[in-house]
Amino acid sequence: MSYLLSATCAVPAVGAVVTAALPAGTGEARRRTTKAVALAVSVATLGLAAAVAASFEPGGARYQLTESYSWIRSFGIDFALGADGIGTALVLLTAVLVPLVMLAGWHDADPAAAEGSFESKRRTQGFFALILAVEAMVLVSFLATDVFVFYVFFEAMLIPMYFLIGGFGDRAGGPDAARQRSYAAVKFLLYNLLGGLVMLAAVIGLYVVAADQGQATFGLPALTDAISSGKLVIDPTAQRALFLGFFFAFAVKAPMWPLHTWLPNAMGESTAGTAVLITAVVDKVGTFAMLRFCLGLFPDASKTFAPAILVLSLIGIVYGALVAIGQKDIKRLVAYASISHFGFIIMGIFAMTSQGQSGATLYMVNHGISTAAWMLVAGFLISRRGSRLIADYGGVQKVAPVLAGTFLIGGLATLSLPGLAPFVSEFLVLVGTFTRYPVIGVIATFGIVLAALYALMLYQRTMTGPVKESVTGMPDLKARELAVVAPLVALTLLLGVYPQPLTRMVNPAVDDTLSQVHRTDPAPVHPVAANGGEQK
Amino acid sequence: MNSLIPLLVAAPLAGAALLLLGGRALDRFGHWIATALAALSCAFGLVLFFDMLGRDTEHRAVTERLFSWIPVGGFRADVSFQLDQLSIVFVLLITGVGTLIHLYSVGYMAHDERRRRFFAYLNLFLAAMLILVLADNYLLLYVGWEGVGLASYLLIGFWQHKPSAATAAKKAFIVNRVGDMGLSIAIMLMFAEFGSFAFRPVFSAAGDASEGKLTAIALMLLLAACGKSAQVPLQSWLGDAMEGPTPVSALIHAATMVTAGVYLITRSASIFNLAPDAQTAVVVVGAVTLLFGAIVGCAKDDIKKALAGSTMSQIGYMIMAAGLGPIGYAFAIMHLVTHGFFKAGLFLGAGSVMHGMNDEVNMRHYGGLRKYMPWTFATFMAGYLAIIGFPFLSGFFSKDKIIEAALAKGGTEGWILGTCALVGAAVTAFYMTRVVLLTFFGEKRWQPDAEGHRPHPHESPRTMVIPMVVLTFGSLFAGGLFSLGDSFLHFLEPVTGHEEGHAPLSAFAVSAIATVCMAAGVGLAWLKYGRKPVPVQAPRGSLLTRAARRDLLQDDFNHAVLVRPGSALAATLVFFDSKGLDGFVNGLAAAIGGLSGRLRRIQTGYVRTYALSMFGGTLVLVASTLLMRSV
Amino acid sequence: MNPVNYLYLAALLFTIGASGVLIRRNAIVLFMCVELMLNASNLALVTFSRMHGNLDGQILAFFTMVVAAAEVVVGLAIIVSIFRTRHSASVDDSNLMKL
Amino acid sequence: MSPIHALAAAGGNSPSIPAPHVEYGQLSPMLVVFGAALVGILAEAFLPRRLRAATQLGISLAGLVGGFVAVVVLAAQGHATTRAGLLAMGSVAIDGPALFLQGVILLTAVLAVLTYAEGRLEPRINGHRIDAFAAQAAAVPGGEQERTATREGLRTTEIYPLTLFAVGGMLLFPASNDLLTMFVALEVLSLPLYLMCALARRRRLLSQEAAVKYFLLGAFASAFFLFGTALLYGYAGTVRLGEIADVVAGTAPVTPALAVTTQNDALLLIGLAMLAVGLLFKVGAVPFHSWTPDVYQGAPTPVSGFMAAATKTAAFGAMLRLFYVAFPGLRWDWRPVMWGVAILTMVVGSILAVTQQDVKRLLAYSSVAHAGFILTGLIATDRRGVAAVLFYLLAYSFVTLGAFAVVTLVRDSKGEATHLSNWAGLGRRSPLLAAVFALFLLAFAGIPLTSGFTGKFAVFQAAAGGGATPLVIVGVLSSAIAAFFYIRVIVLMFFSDPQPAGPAVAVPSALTATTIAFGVLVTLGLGLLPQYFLDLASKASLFIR
Repeated sequence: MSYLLSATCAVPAVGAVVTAALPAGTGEARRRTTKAVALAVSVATLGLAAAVAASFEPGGARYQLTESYSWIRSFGIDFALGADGIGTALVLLTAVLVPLVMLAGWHDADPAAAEGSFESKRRTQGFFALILAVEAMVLVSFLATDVFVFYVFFEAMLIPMYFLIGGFGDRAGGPDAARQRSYAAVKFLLYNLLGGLVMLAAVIGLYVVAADQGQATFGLPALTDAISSGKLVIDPTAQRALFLGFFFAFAVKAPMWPLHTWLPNAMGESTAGTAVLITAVVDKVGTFAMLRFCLGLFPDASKTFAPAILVLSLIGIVYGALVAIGQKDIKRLVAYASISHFGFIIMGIFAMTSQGQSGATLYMVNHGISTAAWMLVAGFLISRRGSRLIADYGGVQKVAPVLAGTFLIGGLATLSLPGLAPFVSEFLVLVGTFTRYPVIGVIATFGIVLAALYALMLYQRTMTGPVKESVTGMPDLKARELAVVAPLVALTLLLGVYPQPLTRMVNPAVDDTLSQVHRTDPAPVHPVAANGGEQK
Repeated sequence: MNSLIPLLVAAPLAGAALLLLGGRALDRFGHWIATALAALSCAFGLVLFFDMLGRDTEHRAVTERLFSWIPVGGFRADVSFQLDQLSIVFVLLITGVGTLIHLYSVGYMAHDERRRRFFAYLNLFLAAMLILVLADNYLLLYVGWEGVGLASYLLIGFWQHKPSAATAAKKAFIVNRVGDMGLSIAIMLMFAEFGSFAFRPVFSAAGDASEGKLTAIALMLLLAACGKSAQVPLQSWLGDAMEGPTPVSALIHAATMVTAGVYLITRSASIFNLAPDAQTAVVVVGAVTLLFGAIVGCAKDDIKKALAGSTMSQIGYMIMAAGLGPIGYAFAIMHLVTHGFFKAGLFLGAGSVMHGMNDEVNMRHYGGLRKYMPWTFATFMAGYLAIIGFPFLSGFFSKDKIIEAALAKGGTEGWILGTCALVGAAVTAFYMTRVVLLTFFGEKRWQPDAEGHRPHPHESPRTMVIPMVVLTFGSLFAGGLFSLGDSFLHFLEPVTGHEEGHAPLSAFAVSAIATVCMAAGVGLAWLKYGRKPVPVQAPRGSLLTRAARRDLLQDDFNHAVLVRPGSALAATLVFFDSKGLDGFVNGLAAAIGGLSGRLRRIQTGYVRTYALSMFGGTLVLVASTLLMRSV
Repeated sequence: MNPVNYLYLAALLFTIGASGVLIRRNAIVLFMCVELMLNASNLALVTFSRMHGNLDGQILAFFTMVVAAAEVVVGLAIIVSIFRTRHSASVDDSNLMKL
Repeated sequence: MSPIHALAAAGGNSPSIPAPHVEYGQLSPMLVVFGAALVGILAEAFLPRRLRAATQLGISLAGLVGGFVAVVVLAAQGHATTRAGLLAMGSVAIDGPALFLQGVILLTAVLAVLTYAEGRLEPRINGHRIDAFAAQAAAVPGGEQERTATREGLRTTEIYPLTLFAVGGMLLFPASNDLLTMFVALEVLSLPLYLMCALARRRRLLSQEAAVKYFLLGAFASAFFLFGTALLYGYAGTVRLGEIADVVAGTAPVTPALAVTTQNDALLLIGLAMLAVGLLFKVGAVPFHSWTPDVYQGAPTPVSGFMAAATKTAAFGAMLRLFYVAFPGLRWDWRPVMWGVAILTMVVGSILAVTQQDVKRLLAYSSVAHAGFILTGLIATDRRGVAAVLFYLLAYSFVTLGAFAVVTLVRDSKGEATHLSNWAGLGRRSPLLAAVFALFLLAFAGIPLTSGFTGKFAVFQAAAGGGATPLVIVGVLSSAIAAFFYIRVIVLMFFSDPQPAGPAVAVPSALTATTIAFGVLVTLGLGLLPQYFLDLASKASLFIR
């Protein structure tokens, strides 16, 4: 039994504790050591994650590098970890993003003069410790192969996230920023807590049902095997109820229309880095869990509800984009764009085709990267001017061309321009959906026009036109900020041109999931003799 | 030898990357790098061309597969290039004209501090356009398709500090997106139908598919073509696109990118041939656009916009030809090439004029420039004669062929199309003559510019003149060259297929009529603008003129039908989101709070109330226990 | 005589006591009403003890008296102390804490 | 047959009453505690003032720890499982649940007593350390007598023996195997508590009011309990839980009298209901909860903590025994009713807490809600349910104790600053304390990786297993509501700006610190590695009859 996975989760966890325990103090030197330690930890985690990806064999078993330690015998709970293609991809994403987020938020936790004497001396320590805590919990939930373990960390990660949102806003808020922020934080927590509690009921229900049939375990592989082998039969009504219980939690987390309203507040009020953590990392746990748990555990119910869910996600795609177009606040615009994107992800998952689901998985990764780039640059912009309002900007490209350029790239990635990573995933999702639900697929393609609208509108209004006096003398990206953006842009291009490393990893897992729900891709009407691109 | 194909793309791509990442260090000589790389790509193209000519007909098409791009289940997208007679024609046009325009831009953009970036974008465009024409499957084509869209977005909006430019750029991209939607749906349809979207398998299997499916695919492709090639109803962006620097207008919005739609339709011949309804749609679009563009061209005083209208109309010719099927494809391409030459030449000329007139674009402020910029005048005239189809110049051959083909369509349809084409020819002659007269003839109507500098017209630097001269040759002789023994036709035939149309009139008759129409147009223009002096302020003009000045109200239409309702919808949804959905959530929280506030009242603080609640509770408990037993 | 009548009496007493608690204001009286309820229970116990012919009930009654006595001690202590503070034994006066 | 029956059978004319046989060994936990209580009284009577506080603390700790050791020893000897049995002529049952709960109660009491002795919080009065309790309970608030008492730095050391008596009663309560013993235990644990409520040093009016309310309502409730006892006795002719069960099941030898009384189920059912009232009052279930907020608020905070933790534990123990030993046969009668009570308790408790402005009242309402959650476990009516309830009580006791201990530390010039507005920005000023309190709140809210979550999971799982799925759903929804106000406090502490003249956080002595630390330890321990205690609970989940 290798300890690679547990190490990958443990390093940030321990790092969080260490960082929190570092000597307090508002001195610049103290802060720098704190940041350095935290960054080092996150980089180490990245290394471990890379090791996981490296030692993962695409062809091999569904779950690899598995570990299992008995945790709560009374409830048949093991602390079981295992990496499958989907999980590994997302682990990589997380591990890549966290150091960048830290770097981007390097000064976000420096005590603000405004908060003066009451300012806690441990602010910096707290900020970076919380980020690491979130990372650790997210990693566990991506790797957990035990329903209970997943649930526990799925829920627990809310708390550090909550403190990140409520405790550290960007400095662009209005007079009642503090109130807005705590409102956003509470909203985030209550929404997700409600989802989590409903899921708790479902988790318990699942255990009871399973225990009645002699499968008293939370082990995901065991359960899925029992289900697909017919050893464990959940009667349709119960299965639907349980599915809804799970799905509700994930739909809130994802977030899926109409349960999305917490996201704009949370992303709007928190720092750009935190916003990225929310939309690019934490929310992915939701969509990831739909793919792994909803489909794996409740295949029939998933199929029953798939059409309804597809419609909701379709609404989400169009709705999110339209509302984004109507936004006045940069970060809220990005948030609604994300809602639209999550619509695509969920649609891909429940189209139940290999293209759809591989596309959805790639989408999670690519959306993470591209939105991170877009959001972080937006954050840099906002931190320079101290306002989130689109109207306060104009002609930035004149004074800060690099910033504008990277912002444009972020926007182009968001509207999934071919050649950039998001295009691959978005097109896969569309094709995957189209092959089974043509109408939905066609309507969804309107999303690409709307995406172009909000992305380019934002760019046009902030970056082009005559230089507003409010932005004159705005400095261009600093070295640190470039260091944040460059890898993201590079990844966006790389995965856009050569996504194979991901697809090779993801495809087998997706095929396994599809076999769990007993679905196969619809065959073409008039299949061509020679396969698509294969002509030497 | 095939390994050269990727290099075709790689060279300009490398240039773009180099210039964008290179930073200020490259400001001084970056543009020369870009030009060199464009030329290099052109050289590769020529090598490949002659290599191809060296092979016999059925071995001319070659495929170069680089790597598998997106493999998921049955979905296989490869990065794989296919070089056949059709694509090589485009390769040569793109790289050739591209190189010339790079050269021209060296002079034109000499004083722009962001020149390096401009050339980076130009290179980026070349790369994307080459991907578009070299792709061997629709998805890769899509990459090039949107790539050129991006390049055009960047270049139209190159002078971003001008709000008009930024808006025009965005408009172009978004209108194109609508077209792209068509392309992506077409690809999805193909995948669902054939399990593939690569040219060869799809075309080979096209026969099996139902006509309905094929029509759907074809119509979606047509939508895409309309977007890229500024055909009705997606034509509105091309006029505004003239906000970009003139070389851009010449290269992208005249010679190459806008003709991509024609390429797409021709390339998909095997699908269109099996979907007659779709073909009808294509010819209708083409015919309508050729008149639409021509009319707009007549009314514009902005020289570039006039030329833009002309472009629209000329592409209308090509689309119509392509819609005619095997009898038209080759001629569509032929006209595309010749048009590439003379329209590029005309734009460069226009640019040169503006260059000399402090970037004045209003033709009513020109006049009598022929003495001041002879080279420009000469080359412009050549282009002019070519486009109006002056006998035995490029336009003459290519356009007459299309008219013939239109008539050859046969029946009323044929007559209608033929008439449209002929009318178009006449109108073309009219507006082009108008341009020439307003610009180079008549008395000076020069006006001081915003800063009050009076213009001092002068001939442009050599870097700008040379390309114009070179293009002139194309404008003059390309057509003749291609038609010598129908060499061009036979060269393309293996790809596009060809069947002789049987026009109700003899070729000579057609040419004669066309020439007469042309003469009529010229004459009319001379009567209107040649004889009497031209007012500096545009007269109010007839209703049609006014409509035409406003691009026949296309923007007003879009604004009324799409933009305003759209933004209204967005606003409504924003409200609904905050007040509706979010309101519901907050309302729920408030409701619980209120309930709590109400329930608190029972906690009166009086012992006896508490005792009462206990007593009541007891009674209820007892009662319900008894009840449980009785039921 | 049928012992059941004693039960009715007991129930009556208990109810009187309970309603006394609900309607009277004076803490002492309230407390007396509680005592009345206890004694009602005692009566019931004794009756049942008789019906069942075993002594458990009577024993219970004795215990109850002891407990009641203890309760009186504690209760009066509290009530007296609060009376000395407020110069009133009305339970309605003491509602500083509410909601 | 108990000697009483023998007597009755003998027609009452044989004077020979055989001496009852009492297993002192197995009763030792209670005996030790009661003994310590008596010693405490003597100390109170004979020791000079200055020595008392320390001595009393010593005695109490000795008694409680001794009791705990005794419990552990008994458990080790297997009295919880194999050698579990009925003692003292069958009036006391020492078995798994009894010992488990006695252990919990004793530990809770130890920690509570530590907080009693905390002398660092109040400012010294001319050299005398003073604690949270009235200088002289008998003195009129604000009167001359009180002032002198305060000046002399008097302390109500009686609190210690009182606590010991209460603890003794609590130990007996879940172990009592007949209704008589249960009633006595109930009174023994209640009467001292009534007094302890009245002993607050500050805000004495509130304190006295709390006492009088608690006393009157408590007495009212016990009257119901007693009448219920009477009716059941009337029905079954016995007060032994086991024998009652037999009669209900119809397995008991039928005497003519029984033949008559068992005709009348009303006796049985009404009796059952009234007993339930008595117990539900103690656990603070709706609609018998109204005393909780007032009493918790008025009582001295350490006492509130002790009551909230220990009383609930004892009362639930008794309830479990009553329902599982005496009325398993009536499951179908009482379960639906309990469903109603549980749902009402969870929902009303959570909703009422939402708008509270006083920390102690907030905790009171939260304790009501928790009573509801525990009831769901009790309704499972199987061993898993018992184990779940036991575990929940363990987890809950220490969180509560810790939370109230934290409350004692947040003070301003007028003593404890319990109004929520005073807690604004606490996290900025003393992050550690705020973090600890936040941890406790999260445990109350049942966030994973805290003891609260494990407990909630256990009871809900038991309930679902017992087929009470709707209860579980109501449970999760009301926990969502409950989360709302716990979160509110956290927001207040961390995200809102402190008031300029806000309260200070007193630095406690090792005593309170120990309590809080222990609370944190248990909260995290039961959250992260609960297996051992879950095993313990499930081992101890079998009632002897």
